[in-house]
Amino acid sequence: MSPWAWVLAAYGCAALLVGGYVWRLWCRYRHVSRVRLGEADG
Amino acid sequence: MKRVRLAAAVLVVVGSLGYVVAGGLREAVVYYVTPTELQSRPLDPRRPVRVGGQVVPGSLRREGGVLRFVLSDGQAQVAVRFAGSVEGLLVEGQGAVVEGRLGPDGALDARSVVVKHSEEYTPPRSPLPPAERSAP
Amino acid sequence: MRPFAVGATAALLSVGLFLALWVSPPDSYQGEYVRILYVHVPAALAAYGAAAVACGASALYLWRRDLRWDFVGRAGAELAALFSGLTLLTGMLWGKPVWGVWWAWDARLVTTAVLFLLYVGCLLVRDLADDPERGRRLSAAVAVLAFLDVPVVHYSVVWFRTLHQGPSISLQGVKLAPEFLLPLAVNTLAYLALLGVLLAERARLASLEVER
Amino acid sequence: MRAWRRVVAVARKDLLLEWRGRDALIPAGSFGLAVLLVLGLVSGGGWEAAPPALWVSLLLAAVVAAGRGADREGEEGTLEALLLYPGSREDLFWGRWLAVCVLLLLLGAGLWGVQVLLFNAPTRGVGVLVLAGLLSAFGLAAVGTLLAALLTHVRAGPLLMPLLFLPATVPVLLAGVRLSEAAASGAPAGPWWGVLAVFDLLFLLVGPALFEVVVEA
Repeated sequence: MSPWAWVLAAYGCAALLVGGYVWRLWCRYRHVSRVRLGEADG
Repeated sequence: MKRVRLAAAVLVVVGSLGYVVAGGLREAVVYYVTPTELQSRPLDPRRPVRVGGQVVPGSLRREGGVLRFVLSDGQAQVAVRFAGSVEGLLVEGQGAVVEGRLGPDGALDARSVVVKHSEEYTPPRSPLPPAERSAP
Repeated sequence: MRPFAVGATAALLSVGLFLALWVSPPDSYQGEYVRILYVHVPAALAAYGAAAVACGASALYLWRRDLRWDFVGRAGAELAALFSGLTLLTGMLWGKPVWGVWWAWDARLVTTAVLFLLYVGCLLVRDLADDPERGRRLSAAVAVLAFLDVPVVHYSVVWFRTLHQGPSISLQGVKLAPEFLLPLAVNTLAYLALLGVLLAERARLASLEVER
Repeated sequence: MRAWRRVVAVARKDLLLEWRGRDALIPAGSFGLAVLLVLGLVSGGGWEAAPPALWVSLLLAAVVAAGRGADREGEEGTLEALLLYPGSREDLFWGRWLAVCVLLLLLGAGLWGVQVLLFNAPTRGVGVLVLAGLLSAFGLAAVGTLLAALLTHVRAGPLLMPLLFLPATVPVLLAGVRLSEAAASGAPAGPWWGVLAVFDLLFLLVGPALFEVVVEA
């Protein structure tokens, strides 16, 4: 494998892990704010 | 009372870390032995050893599928034979950690060769870095 | 404040990526592989930082019993697990081409793996406890305990004879050419900023979830 | 009541319960035995495989023994009852610690005997081994007591036990193996006594301090 493949694999790993964490945070944010809106409506 | 105990615990934690820093455990966790240690300590020939050192410049060559080089720690040297291909960036002047058994002639029959590089990073002066030249 | 912090972090991260992949020269020995340095080392430093935050906030929570400290402590523990996991992964992707092995049983690698496992345990204890209050208390205790491993991880390469090389930057001097130092500094800064933003957002999310 | 009498009373209670039911010693001992057998089988059973096999089986048996203590607390709530009595909680920690120490020493002695038989291991350096066993039992018991209390009210606590116990006690395992090897070959033990002592000290100080945080209702 070319050196660049290893380098990009490492950066891809970082993007995947951090991106996944941010995505999970985002989903939970949306969930929480939806529930709060729902409470306000009800 | 609880606070005092916690403070004492923190103190001992710091103290024991200090002991480790001062070198109390330095010899305890050793990934490899140096060639000097290899020659000075009585060795159990039934056990494999892991020896680390610098690959002596000019010693690295391949003869009929067998890779030969000499490891040095600046004082003692040990010759290494390895029948196989090295996957890391093995070059002369950098480090290597070799696992294997000592042969009757005093050379190490390696089972695995792992590259150990230094903590120095410098931009290339030659057009091709060793990564592209790689091991012979 | 929040959009500014997020924007600044994103900008820092993109500048860091640009410096790491385009500006930085290849190393005279490792060639292009040196670029993994700019994600591996900042990730490790971010893991130390997250562990320190988790330890401090957990200790304060145990002392003051203020829920806000628990939110920060939980965020720190999660991010310590995330970044130590990232350190392990990028280290393996670096070790295979350069050392020739994915893994070696040396002190630096093993203590880092222990760090990761301890924070995973810390998070599991919180989630699996019978009642939330107990979970907060127990995971805070584990977070304090786990931080003991951080200095051991960092100094393992100095104290012990390891396959992993020693620190390139220490009080004894900098063994890194300036061409590599700048991208490393920018990337480290970017990862620490990212850590800060993620800590704040995670703690805020936790407080929102409790309010609900 | 003076502190040490409370400690002894708690230890006596734990050991009495154990003696009546033997529900930690027998499962932990047979588990250790199974680990020893499996390790012997896969390693080929040479004498040089004996020290690691002995210590790994002891460590895993300690996980089971300490986890069983946590189960007992969960089922019978003995810890909650004890917490109602006056006096320092630290005495509780030391009492349970003492009981776990005794269990671990029994387990260690048993596993050592089996190991000598199964691995054809040399019995040289028993004095070194006894001292190493004692020191490591102190540290392992401190971690085990703390984690057992910590995981009492945690679902899947016995499953989390190894996840926290094994990483924390790696230094003790390593020191034990190296000391055993040194004892068997008659070589100097180097700095491993120091490792064992430092981590014992750490565990024995951090253990009771965190125990008080962990058990408070």
